[in-house]
Amino acid sequence: MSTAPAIELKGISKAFGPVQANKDISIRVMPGTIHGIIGENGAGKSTLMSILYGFYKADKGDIYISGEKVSIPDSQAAIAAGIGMVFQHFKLVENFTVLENVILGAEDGALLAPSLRKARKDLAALAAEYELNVNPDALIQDIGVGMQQRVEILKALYRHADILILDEPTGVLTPAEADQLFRILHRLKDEGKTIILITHKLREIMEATDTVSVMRRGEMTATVKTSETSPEHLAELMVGRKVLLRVDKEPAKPGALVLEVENLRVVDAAGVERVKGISLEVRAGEILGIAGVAGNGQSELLEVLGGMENGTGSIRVNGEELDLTGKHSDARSRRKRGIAHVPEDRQREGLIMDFKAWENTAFGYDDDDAYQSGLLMNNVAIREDAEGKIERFDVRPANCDLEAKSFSGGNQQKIVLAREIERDPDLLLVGQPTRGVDIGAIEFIHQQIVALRDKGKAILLVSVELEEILSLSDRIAVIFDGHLMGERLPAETDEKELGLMMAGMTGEDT
Amino acid sequence: MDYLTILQILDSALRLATPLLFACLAGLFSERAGIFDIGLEGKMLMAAFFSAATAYSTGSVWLGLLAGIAGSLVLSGIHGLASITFRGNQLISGVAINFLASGLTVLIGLSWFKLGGQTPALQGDARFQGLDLPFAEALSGVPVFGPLYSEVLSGHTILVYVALLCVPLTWYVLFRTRFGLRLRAVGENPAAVDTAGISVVGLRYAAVAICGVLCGLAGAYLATGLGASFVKEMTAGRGYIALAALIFAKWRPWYALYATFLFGLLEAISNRYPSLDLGFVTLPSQFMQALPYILTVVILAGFVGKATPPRAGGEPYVKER
Amino acid sequence: MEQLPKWADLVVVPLVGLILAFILSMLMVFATGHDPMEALKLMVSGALGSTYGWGYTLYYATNFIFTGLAVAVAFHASLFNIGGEGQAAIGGLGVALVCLFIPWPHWTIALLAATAAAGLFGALWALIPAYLQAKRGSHIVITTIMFNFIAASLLNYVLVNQLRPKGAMDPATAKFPEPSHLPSLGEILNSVGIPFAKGTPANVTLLVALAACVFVYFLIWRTRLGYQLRAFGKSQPAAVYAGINPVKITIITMMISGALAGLMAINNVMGEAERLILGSVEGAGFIGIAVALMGRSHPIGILFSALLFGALYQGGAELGLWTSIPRELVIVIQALVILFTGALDNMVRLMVAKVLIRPKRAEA
Amino acid sequence: DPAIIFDLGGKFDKSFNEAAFNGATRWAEETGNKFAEVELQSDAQREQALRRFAEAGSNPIVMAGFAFGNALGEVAGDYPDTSFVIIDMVVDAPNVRSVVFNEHEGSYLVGYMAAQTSKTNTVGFIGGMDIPLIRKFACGYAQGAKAANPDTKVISNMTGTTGAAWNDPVKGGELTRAQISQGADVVYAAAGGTGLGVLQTAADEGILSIGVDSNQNFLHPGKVLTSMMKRVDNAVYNAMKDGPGLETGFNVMGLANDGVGYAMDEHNADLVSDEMKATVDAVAAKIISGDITVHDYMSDESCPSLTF
Ligand SMILES: Nc1ncnc2c1ncn2[C@@H]1O[C@H](COP(=O)(O)OP(=O)(O)OP(=O)(O)O)[C@@H](O)[C@H]1O
Ligand SMILES: Nc1ncnc2c1ncn2[C@@H]1O[C@H](COP(=O)(O)OP(=O)(O)OP(=O)(O)O)[C@@H](O)[C@H]1O
Ligand SMILES: [Mg+2]
Ligand SMILES: [Mg+2]
Repeated sequence: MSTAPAIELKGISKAFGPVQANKDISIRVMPGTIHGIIGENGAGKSTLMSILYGFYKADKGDIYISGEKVSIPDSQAAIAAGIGMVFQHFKLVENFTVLENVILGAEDGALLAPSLRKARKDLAALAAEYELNVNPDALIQDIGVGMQQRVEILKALYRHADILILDEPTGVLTPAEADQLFRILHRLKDEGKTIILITHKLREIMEATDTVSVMRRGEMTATVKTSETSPEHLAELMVGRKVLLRVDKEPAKPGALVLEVENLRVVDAAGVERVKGISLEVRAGEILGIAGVAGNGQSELLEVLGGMENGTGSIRVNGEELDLTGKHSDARSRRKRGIAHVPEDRQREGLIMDFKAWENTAFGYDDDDAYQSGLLMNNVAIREDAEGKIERFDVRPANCDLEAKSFSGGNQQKIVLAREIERDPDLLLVGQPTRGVDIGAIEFIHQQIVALRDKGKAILLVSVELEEILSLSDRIAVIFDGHLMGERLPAETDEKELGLMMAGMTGEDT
Repeated sequence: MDYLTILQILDSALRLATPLLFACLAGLFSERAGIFDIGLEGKMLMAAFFSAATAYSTGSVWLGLLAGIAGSLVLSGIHGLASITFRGNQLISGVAINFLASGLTVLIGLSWFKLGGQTPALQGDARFQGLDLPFAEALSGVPVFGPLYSEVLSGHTILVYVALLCVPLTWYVLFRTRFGLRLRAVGENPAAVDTAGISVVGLRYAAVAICGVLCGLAGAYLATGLGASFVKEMTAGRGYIALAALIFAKWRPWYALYATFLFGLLEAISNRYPSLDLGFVTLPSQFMQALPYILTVVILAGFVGKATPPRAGGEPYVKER
Repeated sequence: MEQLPKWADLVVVPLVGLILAFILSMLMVFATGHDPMEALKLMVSGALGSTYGWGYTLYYATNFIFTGLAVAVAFHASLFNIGGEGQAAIGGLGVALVCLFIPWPHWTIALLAATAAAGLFGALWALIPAYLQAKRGSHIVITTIMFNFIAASLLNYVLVNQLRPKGAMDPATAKFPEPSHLPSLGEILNSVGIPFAKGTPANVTLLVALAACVFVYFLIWRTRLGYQLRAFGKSQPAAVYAGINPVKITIITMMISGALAGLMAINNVMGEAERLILGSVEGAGFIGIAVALMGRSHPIGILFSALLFGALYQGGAELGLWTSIPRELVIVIQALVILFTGALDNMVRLMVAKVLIRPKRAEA
Repeated sequence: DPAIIFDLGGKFDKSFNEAAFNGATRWAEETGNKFAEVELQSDAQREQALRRFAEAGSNPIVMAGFAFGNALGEVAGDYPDTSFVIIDMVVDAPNVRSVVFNEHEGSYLVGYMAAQTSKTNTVGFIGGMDIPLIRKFACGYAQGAKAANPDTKVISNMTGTTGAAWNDPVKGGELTRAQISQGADVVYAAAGGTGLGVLQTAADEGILSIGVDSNQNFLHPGKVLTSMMKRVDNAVYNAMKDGPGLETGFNVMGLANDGVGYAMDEHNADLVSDEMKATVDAVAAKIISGDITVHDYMSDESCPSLTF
């Protein structure tokens, strides 16, 4: 006896103005399975799922849930149909507590107190059942992204979702957090729930899903059983060419000392010490990778080095002392010292999303002599420069008059990288270079970073992706609670050891 | 300054603070839901006119109050249409509403009463009368507290007490009810509300409507509580002061009470001391009149930290572009 | 929402909004028992039908250009300067001091000095709110509102007690000496052979206003300061990442904004009244908000919306002169124009899109 | 036809503009003729309105308010055949009639009455804005009050410093209460629309008030002691009646020629005893005869009886 698919989409099309985000897409997902969706940035994955969740309205097409045609004009209808969704960009109210976020829209009655009481109990039960522990009274803005994602999942479970959609859930998670997420997903699957998982990480697809669909430029190009495919094959389906899934690099040839950090301490605006006496050095021609669970001080480390934050201690670049608190502690002064910085959050910091691409290629370097003509800025020069960068870094679409926000995440990252790498810095600071970026772009970005190293530049890489750290770094330092736990060579360590160090256990303990 | 003077100043401050408090809470509801409103002034003015006009025509201040609220609600509707339905610029809409009210009130007033845009003076039941709180007489003899109760708290029109009650009520609604939770959420992150299956548009209209009702009360208080007729432009910038108070209060109900009371108090003091002889120099009346504003700036700079507005404030909610 | 072609967005939409506003206005004229067509004709021909009308329209427009630019520059750094009213008033004080107490040999030099003084005074009046916002986090909206009131009090004091000539009834300064009188637009144009009505208040300041538009254009889109200011306005964390000093940018932006508002004084104080009168700004600082928003904070947009408001003022004056239509109706018309071209523009856009795009679909 | 130009406050400002409007309306009703009128919205329109009316053939052209002084000075010479009448200001030109009022004299009288009536020996003054004209009112009032009773305390408040000061009855009411709490039991308002709030509050709180410009006794019968009449209406009425060729020159409207005075009617008959009326009339006679000199603030910009 064949059961009806839990979800069936037929002929879904959706256009945003001139952009055809989804073209006649059909898909079937059987109950009790995990279905993966992959595709390049901007392929239309999020759009499709948002339509299923009633966030966007499809221009054409039908939705069937458990064999019955339903209309999902808004999210309320989707929730009623048993669908829950964890968006790529979380839909949480930052200054609300976890509990408040969970009950929002699912309150029982007009007064809050009873709802909160009930939710607190239910949440405790859910937490116990799925190992989804969160502090119900913590404010969202105070908890890490991993926790925030738990809240999103709890929101869906609290609403008794039978179908759970997760859009790039692991983009911001640590390996341990990701592992735990997949354990939970399997639990849910075993309970008969249906899960749709969007991700750029082929390993996750291979490990977690039963079936997988590939999207390209708004179309569904293939749906295959996971057991019958391979990462290489999927990558090719996605990008349309062979993709190198491993970083290909020569051994490092470290040169002179470029960066020396001694006993660096950083206290944040709230008065909490985030970096507690870090010392490290990076030589020319090598990549030092900093591994660590988000929120352990690596962001602050990058910010102080990049001149966005004050600190105490000593930092020397090419033997010269940097100003850590005074007039020359700003980002501009850092750039003058040959430090380039690819920030962790490209949308909040690295780019002005409303600026055109060409304007963004001068961001932070607007005082460059090449960009001036008398009192004015030489927009012609900037634009020419931008066109070159966009071409060399293969930014798509290659139109420097588009605003940054209309590029996909991968291409936004390429713009930032082009700007920073082409400055030919002595020291490149890179934070989370491939977060949310598709595999085609990841390959390119990694190549560029390695190429810069091979030119004899020093690179400090911060990433929560252990895989990335392992494959890019020449040396790895692990950060925990504002301290460096120790250093390893990539060849002599593995994810397991690093994972333990990231959890605060020193190498000696293991 | 003797105790009696202090009491009198406090009494005056309470009266002066009331319209500001209503308007400030009105703005609070609207802005908490993410709709900025610099049209408080216009809505108050509209309400002042319609409450006075109706109270005069019907002889009932209560009908006047309803009409005032209705007048203010119409403008709220326009603001909602422009800024929620059509996702227009909320500031422009507010500016337009202020102009609209200042022109319309006089135009309609001219054609109804032929008194130069003013309404005839209200008498008897067409205006709110002072209420004596229970035991005001009896307690007035009690030292210190007695006069405070009978002089300062007692004897105001009912709207003053309504305004004061609105503070805990607003707090309760915002922080203890489902509606309040959703309202605050929609001002912080409308997408969260939307994906939780709640209508962003509906919530925002509700907030804007509440704003209209409260502005209606503010305007009615001016024309039928404190005053006894409508005079053109009689709001005299109070909507802007309420807006300042709202920011001062960091969008919180109790702080709104303190902020508006502070404004009332400073104005009462400058009323009481039109020019101040300090012995070595006499502060001119202009200085005393500017004093509330100067002190506001000083207090703001010295004691009040950064105020973070609701995150989604001022931005229309756009899903697709 | 459908994408409209750029020309439709820039021309058709505002035009349709304007027409809607006028249809409603004329209904109101009709409701108050007047002839709408006649009123409309009177307004349009009064404002634009003669060089005389232009002389007034341009005078008001000049004021609004300055205050509109002031608001716009601050907006680009996402600062909401509602203090144009006070800054323009204090700018007037600067102009008055310069014109009254320094004997200028020629108006050109006087104009330069007055421009500097007006800008400086306006900038200084914006400095305190800017400093407090940047350093202490005091919300600029409150402080600029407060500074409007404080400016009014200061001016009241200075004009009544200090600068008023003995025995004068007016809370105003004496008339500025002859050499500092600015040539009117009529005089300038007539001297180059272009006929233009004399005796209208539009004056050489209009050229300063146009120069200010050009200046603002270059400042915002062509200079490093403008680049940094816009970046700061769009994202403060990104500005810090780029090494832009938030305190410095806030203060400089607000001072430029204040200076632009202050410059209005050379038009109304030096060019028109030729003395400083109490309350001389007459709400132009607030109109500037509408002008800037409707002009989408772009100098060209501001130029047009300032012209529109100038024409409304002058057309309204003609209505007042020749009909018994109450002047408040003109305020209502202004309100409707702001509403339909500014706040409900998306509604109009939707209507236009329906007309423009549907048929195309059908053809395809 | 004659024309009249109202100042920025508008023709319904509860003050001189409104009085001027009333005078013009009276003339129109009596003669059945029409007059042109305009309410200004901007300072720049003063000259504009003058010229436009002059060119359109309006004659005479009457303007209410001292602020027209400069504009008329510019314009008058260009239209020698048009007669202009300016109120509250002197413009020296052959075709201009300048009408000024001795507000200080009228204010003196009502101040005198206020002090006589006051049981607390405290009287109040509420002005719209601190400008010379209002000081003139206040100064005469204070002198009168002190003349009636040297122990009288005069409290004076100005409403504000922006245009809103003339249209803020709420603040007017609050200032009245502040003065009452300082002991005032008669208040005199010279503050346009704001004054309505003063009179209202005085009536509510059971003290007496004094109206200004026109007869405001009727607003709260039995509660408005009197009104200081400034017969702008007469000035306008006369100007229009005199027609195009009117006699120009300097025209002082004082107590002597009924230009100012205090209002008596059925609404305040019970408040002003015959005895009091007789005293006041005697004082008025002395002012007219010159036995009493009322200090004009504008004469030397000082006020012996009140500090501002
Ligand atoms: N709200 C929107 N308005 C307009 N265009 C949009 C919107 N959302 C997405 N698009 C466009 O639709 C296309 C598909 O976007 P979508 O977000 O679905 O891609 P995706 O596959 O989820 O990409 P990613 O891997 O980066 O998450 C893109 O070209 C994008 O520019
Ligand atoms: N509201 C929108 N209007 C226009 N384009 C949009 C909108 N929202 C998203 N996009 C575009 O859709 C594509 C996918 O966007 P998405 O939100 O999935 O983020 P992303 O590009 O994957 O970046 P990241 O995952 O790093 O946040 C991008 O091209 C993005 O610019
Ligand atoms: Mg996506
Ligand atoms: Mg993405």
